[in-house]
Amino acid sequence: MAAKKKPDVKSNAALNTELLHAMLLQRRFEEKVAEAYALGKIGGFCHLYIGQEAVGTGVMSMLRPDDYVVTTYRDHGQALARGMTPRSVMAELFGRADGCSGGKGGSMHLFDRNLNFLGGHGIVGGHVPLATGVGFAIKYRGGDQCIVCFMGEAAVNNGAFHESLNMAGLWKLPVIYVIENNKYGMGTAESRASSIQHMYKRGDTYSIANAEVDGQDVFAVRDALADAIERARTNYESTLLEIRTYRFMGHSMSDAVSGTYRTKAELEEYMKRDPITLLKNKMNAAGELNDARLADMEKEIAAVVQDAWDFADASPEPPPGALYEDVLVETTSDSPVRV
Amino acid sequence: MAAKKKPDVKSNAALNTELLHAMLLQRRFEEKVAEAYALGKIGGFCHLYIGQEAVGTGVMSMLRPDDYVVTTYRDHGQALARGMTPRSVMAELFGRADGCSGGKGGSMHLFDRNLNFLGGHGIVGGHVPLATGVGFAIKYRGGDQCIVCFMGEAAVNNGAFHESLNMAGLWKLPVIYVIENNKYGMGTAESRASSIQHMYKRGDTYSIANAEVDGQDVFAVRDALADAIERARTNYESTLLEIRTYRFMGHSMSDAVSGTYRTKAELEEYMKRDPITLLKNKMNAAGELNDARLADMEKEIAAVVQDAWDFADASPEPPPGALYEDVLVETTSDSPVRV
Amino acid sequence: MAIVTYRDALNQALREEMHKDDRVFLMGEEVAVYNGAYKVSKGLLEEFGEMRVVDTPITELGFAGVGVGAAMVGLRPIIEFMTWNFALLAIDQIVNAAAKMLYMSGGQYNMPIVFRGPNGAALQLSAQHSQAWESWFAHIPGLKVVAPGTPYDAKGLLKSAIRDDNPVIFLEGEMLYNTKGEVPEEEYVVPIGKADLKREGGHCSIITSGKMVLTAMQAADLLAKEGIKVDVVDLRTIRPMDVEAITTSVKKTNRAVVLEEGWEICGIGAQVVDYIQRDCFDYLDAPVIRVHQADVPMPYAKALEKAAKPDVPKTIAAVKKVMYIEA
Amino acid sequence: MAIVTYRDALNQALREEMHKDDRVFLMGEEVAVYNGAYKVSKGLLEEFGEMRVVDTPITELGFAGVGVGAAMVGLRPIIEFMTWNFALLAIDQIVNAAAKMLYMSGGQYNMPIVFRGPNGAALQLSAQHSQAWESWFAHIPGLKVVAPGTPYDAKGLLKSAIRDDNPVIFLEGEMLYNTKGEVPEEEYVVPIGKADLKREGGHCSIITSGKMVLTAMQAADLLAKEGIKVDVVDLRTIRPMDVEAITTSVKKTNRAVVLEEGWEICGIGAQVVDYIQRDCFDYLDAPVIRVHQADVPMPYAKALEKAAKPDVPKTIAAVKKVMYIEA
Ligand SMILES: Cc1ncc(C[n+]2csc(CCOP(=O)(O)OP(=O)(O)O)c2C)c(N)n1
Ligand SMILES: Cc1ncc(C[n+]2csc(CCOP(=O)(O)OP(=O)(O)O)c2C)c(N)n1
Ligand SMILES: [Mg+2]
Ligand SMILES: [Mg+2]
Repeated sequence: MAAKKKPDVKSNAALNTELLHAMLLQRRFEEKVAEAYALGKIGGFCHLYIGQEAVGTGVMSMLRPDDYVVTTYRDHGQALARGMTPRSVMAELFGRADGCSGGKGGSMHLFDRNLNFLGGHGIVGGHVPLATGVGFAIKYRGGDQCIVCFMGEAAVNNGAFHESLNMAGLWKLPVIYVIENNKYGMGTAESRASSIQHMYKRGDTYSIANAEVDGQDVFAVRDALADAIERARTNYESTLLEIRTYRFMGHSMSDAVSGTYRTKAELEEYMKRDPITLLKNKMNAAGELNDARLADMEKEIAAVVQDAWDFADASPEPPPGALYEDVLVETTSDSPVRV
Repeated sequence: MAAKKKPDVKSNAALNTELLHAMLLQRRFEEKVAEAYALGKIGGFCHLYIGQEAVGTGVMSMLRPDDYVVTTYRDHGQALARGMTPRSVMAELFGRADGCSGGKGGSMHLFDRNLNFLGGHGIVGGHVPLATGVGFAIKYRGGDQCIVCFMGEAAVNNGAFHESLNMAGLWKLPVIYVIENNKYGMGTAESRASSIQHMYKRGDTYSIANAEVDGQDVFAVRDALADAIERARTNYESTLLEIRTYRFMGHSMSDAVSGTYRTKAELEEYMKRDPITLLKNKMNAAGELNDARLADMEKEIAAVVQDAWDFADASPEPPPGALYEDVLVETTSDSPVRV
Repeated sequence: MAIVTYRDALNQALREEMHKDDRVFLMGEEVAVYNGAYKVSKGLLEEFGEMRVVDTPITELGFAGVGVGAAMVGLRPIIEFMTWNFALLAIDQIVNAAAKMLYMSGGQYNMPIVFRGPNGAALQLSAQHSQAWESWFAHIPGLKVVAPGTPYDAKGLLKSAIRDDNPVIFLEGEMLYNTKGEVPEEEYVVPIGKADLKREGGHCSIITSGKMVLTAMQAADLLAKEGIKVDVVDLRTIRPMDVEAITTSVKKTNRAVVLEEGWEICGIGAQVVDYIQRDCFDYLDAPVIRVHQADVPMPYAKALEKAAKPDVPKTIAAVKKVMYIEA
Repeated sequence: MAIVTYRDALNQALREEMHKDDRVFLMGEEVAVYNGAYKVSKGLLEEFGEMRVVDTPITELGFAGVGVGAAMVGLRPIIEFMTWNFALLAIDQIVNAAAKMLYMSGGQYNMPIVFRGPNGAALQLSAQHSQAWESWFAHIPGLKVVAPGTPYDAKGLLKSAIRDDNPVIFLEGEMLYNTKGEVPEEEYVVPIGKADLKREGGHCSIITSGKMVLTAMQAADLLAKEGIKVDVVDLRTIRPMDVEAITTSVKKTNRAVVLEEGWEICGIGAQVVDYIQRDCFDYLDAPVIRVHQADVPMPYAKALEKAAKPDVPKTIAAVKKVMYIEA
């Protein structure tokens, strides 16, 4: 698919500062999460976003509030980038009543209805049909929103992906499928799981526009989104983006940072393209940032993250009665519904 | 994928007569099946192969006895082409003890272990992973067989197809995936179900060789198979063939021949390329066939098919005790196994 | 009241609810152009257009998930499985997405979706096409499971299911589509969660649902001729189950037979037995007996298939056995 | 005897059987290079090479079917699901292909395949990752279902499962992998289909399996201190179930508690109750009581999760209740 002419996505100091702030917040938040996990404040599976911040940040920065987002278990960074508060995310990770999912979802299942954040989901590939359904609903109602569906590159081999893209291509739905290709699905390198090298090309067999994007460069991500969003809003067309990135941590908190499946050398090589460093350098070069301003930002973020921790720690456990709540609702379509 | 140089698949009178015989047998057999179904001798779902005979016949004519075949519910013609007797197939359709599956499988589940005919299967797409597993087993044992997996064009949209081809392309397995594109999945035209026009091209995204084939021309099918078989035997490589054909009957016995989803005119247009007529014409032109010889062949086949009916009709119902047999075997790997 | 087939009763329910609420749409294989594999959706494409009556590729996992996604953002999908056998491919979406979304999201995303289609065996469709899944779905919290046995219940329950803000598994029967019964002209619904005492006897309770309601009623007729009068408790909804209706009947009759279409092990009957022994322990005059499919995959051959299926004679035998009457 | 973890016991079984029979191979996500998500397959890649220890893409439906196909032509696959939660995607292959192939083919194609992996809840993995599927698989004729609770049984049953010519669903427990127990140095197998009376009491029977065996044993210890002595019947195999072992115990104790990890409705416990009321009707001094997961998707929050799970206190309370002892 030939890419359309790039819309004019300007970079400017204020925007760049915002982007940097968002990415730094995610980074420091995740570091804090790791700390809390080590202390047993957070349990279960916990997948950090460190190294991939430019993807979620770039994507979210292009969306409207009435657009939709759905993602995987690796959802903390994206939740923050979408505007969920560090407090509500941290409280969820702590399993507390003030968490964004009332403490019932945990790390893998962050939801925020007010932000059209349709959840982190735990089954690889399982949320891709949901995104397709949201795209269907948008078109059904004649709206001009879009939905972004984040997934790891390993999800692309799953049948749910294929079935979804076929429908999206066939029916023309405003879905932006974002593959975050961080090179590994747990311990399995992309090339050991996927029979195609450049997976964005899979779009071709679904008549879906597609492109490869540098995921360490937040501006490249924004540019790609601009194209995709235009296709979605104006023509109900889907896009498949392969955004190449890298995770700097283990797959989850129970996985070593480097292990049998990748070398420390490889990791170090990729860490040279830390998306935050790249943005900082750019801003430094443009005179948009200096050490003092960065230090201020770090300080402010540290406080925000600490506040999130304190808030989460003080938040009560969900009451015992919550166990049996939210299994079913009592309402019917004759009762008021929340749409 | 560039097609390799065509091996020399000769056409000759003896071979052509064999092919014609095979195709005519399938045609007359299926006509008899329709009769038996109308009389209530056959029950359940029953999908005829009429119009598609050149595909199964061409494919089977190229295989070795130790190769494998697996297919869908539309399996009568292929079973015969593979060498199953009209008696054992008809008896199965009649639900009798002498049927190839002991009367337990019926029309959709013809099996013959002696012919490596691994069954008709009823879940669209469900047998595609099985074929992939057989390919894995062949390679595991270092053999040089191949497996042919027949499927309808509608199966190609299913996740099982995608997952299978990804593994076959990744691991290099000797599987020949044969899409019989008869333009419809039940009442749904290909273009209403699939977001890609030339579905053989899907092979590209799995690094699997692929080609489009005229499925009404038994020689074209044979040529395509020759290439595919060579890839499988020599390099453990898979092939995806889209063999274009047409079904002259309804989807199953309970579906009208033409209906809301296709016109009579379209049907008649396609029936002009009846694979049997095409072969007859060719043989006539080459002086390999004349009316008398054809009449003899028809007569012989009519007798064979009638014999199959009589045999099936006389075959006993499976004994009541069979109900509880074949749920589990009693053996373990310490006991003799049938491999 | 009009006499209407089960098929047409469902069709009426679909049509009426689609008129009432334009968020309701129908999606599945062959539901539109083909008018439904079993013609349940006949005429709907013409009436509501292709955005609301949607033919899908053969991708159960995918289109079930499309329904779930659409339901999350406010539509009210009805997802038709051509048969429930094929829904095995979509189990992950039904169980891991639809049933859990409300809970995982802490109450934010409810799931007004209906999954429907024919369940269980028809005639000689053999092993892969003859499966009854009620006990599987009944196992899952977050789902409602409905299995109407008559046209009246089919229409009334489907309307309730479509209006329900929870995911409802709606189990029809290919063998029921042509059956007829009274259906009121005027609007009505049948509430989810309420059993129906389809026949009042007193000597023994037959507890059943779905396709087996007919079987139970026929057995009851024949038993009545021998002077044996049975209660037929039609569960109608399998989850949540109307336990009170069961125990009320059993406390009166002191004997129970549970009749279900599916397999024995961990079937619906096992659960009903558990409810009965728990609540009617001191009332039971005999162990509860269950009638169900033979514990084998469904065979194709006609006589074997018949032997495998629960039926009227087996039900009668069970009632007599539970009443200690020599056959 | 050596003291070995449940994980290592499984690893030994895999290694020994792979040595014994080169048709046996292991396939699944992360089983090779990563040594297994839970390290059950540690060292096997190195020992047996990449043709016999095979990492797959995340395509449960596909690779389960690859196993089924390979089994049809004479290999003996062991398919690992990283957890059984993900096996929902492969249900069609397990149920419609593996379980039915022998029957549909009239006895021609048997199915020597093992599907294995951790089942049920670990700690705070929330709704999509904390499901116990034994009752679903037990429902299906054509499958065997095994759920060992100790290292000894795990090793012996896995060896039996690998040698079995039928499809075996092998349910392990993430929470069990680190538990330790005696495992003989010499070769042994544990037969499929035989329960084990893990503890002899006499006042009440606790019938259980898998992960819950530990819970039952701990409850039994505490109850013993109060003078209440229970039988612990470890089913070990869930399908086919050793009904005789259950009824023998209950006929002796006249009281039963069924303890299972999964949900209540149509759970294993329901079936066990049915067997008991059928065969021990005149022996029972009280209704059978069941202990199981709360009828909700598993919540993440620690305290809620604890409240949702069956545990020692709930088991003790059930035993006392069935014995009419005030708590
Ligand atoms: C269907 C399914 N199979 C297996 C898993 C276990 N699992 C969780 S994450 C993961 C790797 C996914 O990799 P990728 O899609 O690349 O995403 P990433 O973790 O790299 O962000 C696996 C195998 C799962 N959650 N769902
Ligand atoms: C998973 C699944 N969904 C639906 C069906 C019902 N069904 C049987 S055949 C068929 C159409 C298949 O079309 P195609 O693959 O093109 O094969 P053809 O019948 O044309 O040979 C459908 C929808 C099924 N058997 N399996
Ligand atoms: Mg990845
Ligand atoms: Mg077709």
